[in-house]
Amino acid sequence: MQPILDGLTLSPWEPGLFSLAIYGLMVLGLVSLLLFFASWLGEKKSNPEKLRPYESGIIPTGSARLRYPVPFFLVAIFFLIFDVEAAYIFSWAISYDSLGWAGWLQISFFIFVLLLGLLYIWKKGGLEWGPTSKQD
Amino acid sequence: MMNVWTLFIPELYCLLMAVVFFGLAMSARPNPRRDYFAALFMAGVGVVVALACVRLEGTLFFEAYRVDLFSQVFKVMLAMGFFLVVCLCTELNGIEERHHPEFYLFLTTCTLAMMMLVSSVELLTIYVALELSSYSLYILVPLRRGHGVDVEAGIKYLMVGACASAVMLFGLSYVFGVTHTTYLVEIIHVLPGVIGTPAAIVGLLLVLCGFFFKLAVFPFHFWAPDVYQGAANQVTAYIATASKVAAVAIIMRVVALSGGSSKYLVDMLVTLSIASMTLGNLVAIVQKDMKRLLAYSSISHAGYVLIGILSMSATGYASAIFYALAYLVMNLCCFLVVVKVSHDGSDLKIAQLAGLHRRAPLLAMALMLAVFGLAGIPPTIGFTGKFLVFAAAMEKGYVALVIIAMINATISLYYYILVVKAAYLMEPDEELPRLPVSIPTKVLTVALVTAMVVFGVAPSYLLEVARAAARMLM
Amino acid sequence: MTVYGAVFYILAGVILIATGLAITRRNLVHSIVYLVISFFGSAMLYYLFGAPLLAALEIIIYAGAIMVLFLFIIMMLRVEPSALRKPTLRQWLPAGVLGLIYVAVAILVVTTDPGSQTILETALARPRVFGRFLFQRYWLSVEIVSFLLLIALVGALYLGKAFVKEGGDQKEDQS
Amino acid sequence: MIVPYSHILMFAGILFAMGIFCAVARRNLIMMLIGVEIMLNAAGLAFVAAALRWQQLEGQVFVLFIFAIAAAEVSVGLALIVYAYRRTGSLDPETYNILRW
Repeated sequence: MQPILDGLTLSPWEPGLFSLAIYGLMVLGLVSLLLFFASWLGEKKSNPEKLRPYESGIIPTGSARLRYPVPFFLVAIFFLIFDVEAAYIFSWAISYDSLGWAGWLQISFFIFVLLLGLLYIWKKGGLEWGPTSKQD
Repeated sequence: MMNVWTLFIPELYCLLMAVVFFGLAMSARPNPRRDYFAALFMAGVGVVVALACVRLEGTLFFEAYRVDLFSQVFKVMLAMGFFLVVCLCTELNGIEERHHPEFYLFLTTCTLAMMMLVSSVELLTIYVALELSSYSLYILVPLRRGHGVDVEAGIKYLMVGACASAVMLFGLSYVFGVTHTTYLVEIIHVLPGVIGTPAAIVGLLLVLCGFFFKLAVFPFHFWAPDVYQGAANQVTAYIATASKVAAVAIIMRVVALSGGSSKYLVDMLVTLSIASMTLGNLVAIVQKDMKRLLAYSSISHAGYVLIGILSMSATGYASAIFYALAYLVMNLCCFLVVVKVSHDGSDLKIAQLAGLHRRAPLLAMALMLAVFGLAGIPPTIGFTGKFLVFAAAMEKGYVALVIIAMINATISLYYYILVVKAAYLMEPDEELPRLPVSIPTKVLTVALVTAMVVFGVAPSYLLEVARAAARMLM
Repeated sequence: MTVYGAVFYILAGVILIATGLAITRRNLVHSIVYLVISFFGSAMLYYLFGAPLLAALEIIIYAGAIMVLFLFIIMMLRVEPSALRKPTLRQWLPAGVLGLIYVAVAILVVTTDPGSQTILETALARPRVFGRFLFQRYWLSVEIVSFLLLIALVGALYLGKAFVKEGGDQKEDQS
Repeated sequence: MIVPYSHILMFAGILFAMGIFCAVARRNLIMMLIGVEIMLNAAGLAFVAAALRWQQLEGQVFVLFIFAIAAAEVSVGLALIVYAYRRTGSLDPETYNILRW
């Protein structure tokens, strides 16, 4: 039915055992480290008095966790979205030579839409934070 | 190469519209009049473009995208739905003025996505197009000017929608795992061989869940009342009409995959259809808010459409297409009245309709006809639609189902009559001024009413088109 | 059982345990940490199943960006563990029953399907091949996704700005 | 040779059920969103396994799109949750009952 694309299937190559093992060890190490930290932080016997932050003997008012300013939260969201866009651009970039001009046009449109988005948040003040932005 | 892009013209036109609205959204100064007229003009041209492309046929993008009569008919319906919803936006008071371009932008992207949805014949494209349309709607709902209700509705919509789409995705992974292809054309060939295996059935049902969410069929219906009430009136009109039409189209495509050979699937669809009809109708009776009532009525109508689809015959599909069109026209007519009566953009209680026949006789008449159409009373298009759907089911021998559906239609008559009673027989507590109805609104109302009656009495032309479109599925 | 099989079972166990812990923790921060473990494990499974590019992207996007965003929001909203009510039996039960029914159906589905007994052979999708396949076959979907992300961007900005306006958090928004 | 396809499906199924459980039982908006992420991840694993079973790339391409959908969902969802939290001061879905079911 659909045109057959030559060679566009999985290659008969086994996952490299050595690199997999190294990678696995690293991840397992990280996992156990995180597990250890999580249990270490979570199961400690504690009472409110012990958990209270030390502020030179003065009883703290309010929570120690300060609320982040809003623009930072927006920037985190923008980062996530552009991160995903980068993943697509990366997929194109590793095979750009075999995709030719058609691929170039496709990714150009993709990047154009991405730039539109960037322009929009710029124009609407999504990138401005701090007290300096007094205009309009 | 040139004719490849001609096939894509309606979508390209929508894309152009989206870019224009994006440009308008960038401009510093809000200007609702300019936005409205730009939207009206471009949406009107969009209908013309979609009509002009109705005879095109061909495939695009490695066969992932098929342009045929089926898809083009639905594209015309979507373009019409979009245009009519834009017509209702003369007083877009439910949304802040500086967000009007964004409102139109989201409507346009949603229409674009649904146009792609009805044309896609490949699972990945279907899924991505469905998500684009869903996300446009998720953001449209909380765009309403501060009520507090809109955020809640937006959250419920997003949460239920995200769960439904995840369930659907898992079903897709089963379907792909069983059939090793994502092209519907090939799945049709492979699936009958494996339809007996539980994995294929479970996969197909899970996939349908995602679409049932869009159509608000029984287990995924509970977002509908809240979203209908919480969203701005025009957004609700769009969700209730255009998005339902697209959902019907895609459910037909997926159900047609099974080739009518699976007993389980039919049983399941029958159950869901009965559950939706009954639940929607029974709960609608106690509603006080007009939009909530329409929401429950849409749940029951989803049940009726399913009857046509589960017949899995050319007649059944044709009747479902006809029913979708009828539903689009009738519901838009109802929402026209809702939007015009509550012109400050607030929710409309049924009691607020009192005295409508003196405040705005034309609107009252339109409301009565639309509501009778929804109930399925003869001279309207709604009766013809129900008749065709039931006839298709009888042909296949689902007598019990048709009887239950008829009982349901009778129950529904009760609450539809309540609406008409409010508009015609009840008097408001204090005297309310006449509603100003502008000339374009009058023209629009008359056009909708004429369409409802004329196509109700003489449906043969539309039915021919629907039959021809349905043949494309088989 | 080959060494790859052993790797799979170990990873599956780690992922299931980590996810199970994540969904039962009352402290959201702990949940996120366990989920990061789960996603790291999933990335290794992707690698094992011959998708190295996806493995890398899973870590970059899921563990690196999505989970960090969750953490960010949890800290920003100051969701204290005590603020979360312990779910009552009434809430657990339906979900538990639902999950059990689902698992039963899934096991039934899997065990009765003769095709699913196929032993998977190792293979690899080279990133180059993957990219070529993506952009030759599915470029329409890629463009649709670009629009989806644009919509998400515009929507998030709208909601974020509305947030600022509602709270009057730090600066006055123009209106 | 790795393992039978059915084992991977079973594993993905259990993971998916955990996601459903998290989305339904935890009465917290953020946990509901996390539950959906777990469900999407399970679907992704099932797709890659299916791709390996048939030696076809479509399954892997699907996963890349799942990433994008997940990102869009998280950004819109979290922005909405933050917005709602500012209005109501609560993450418990039970408090969102102005609109009655």
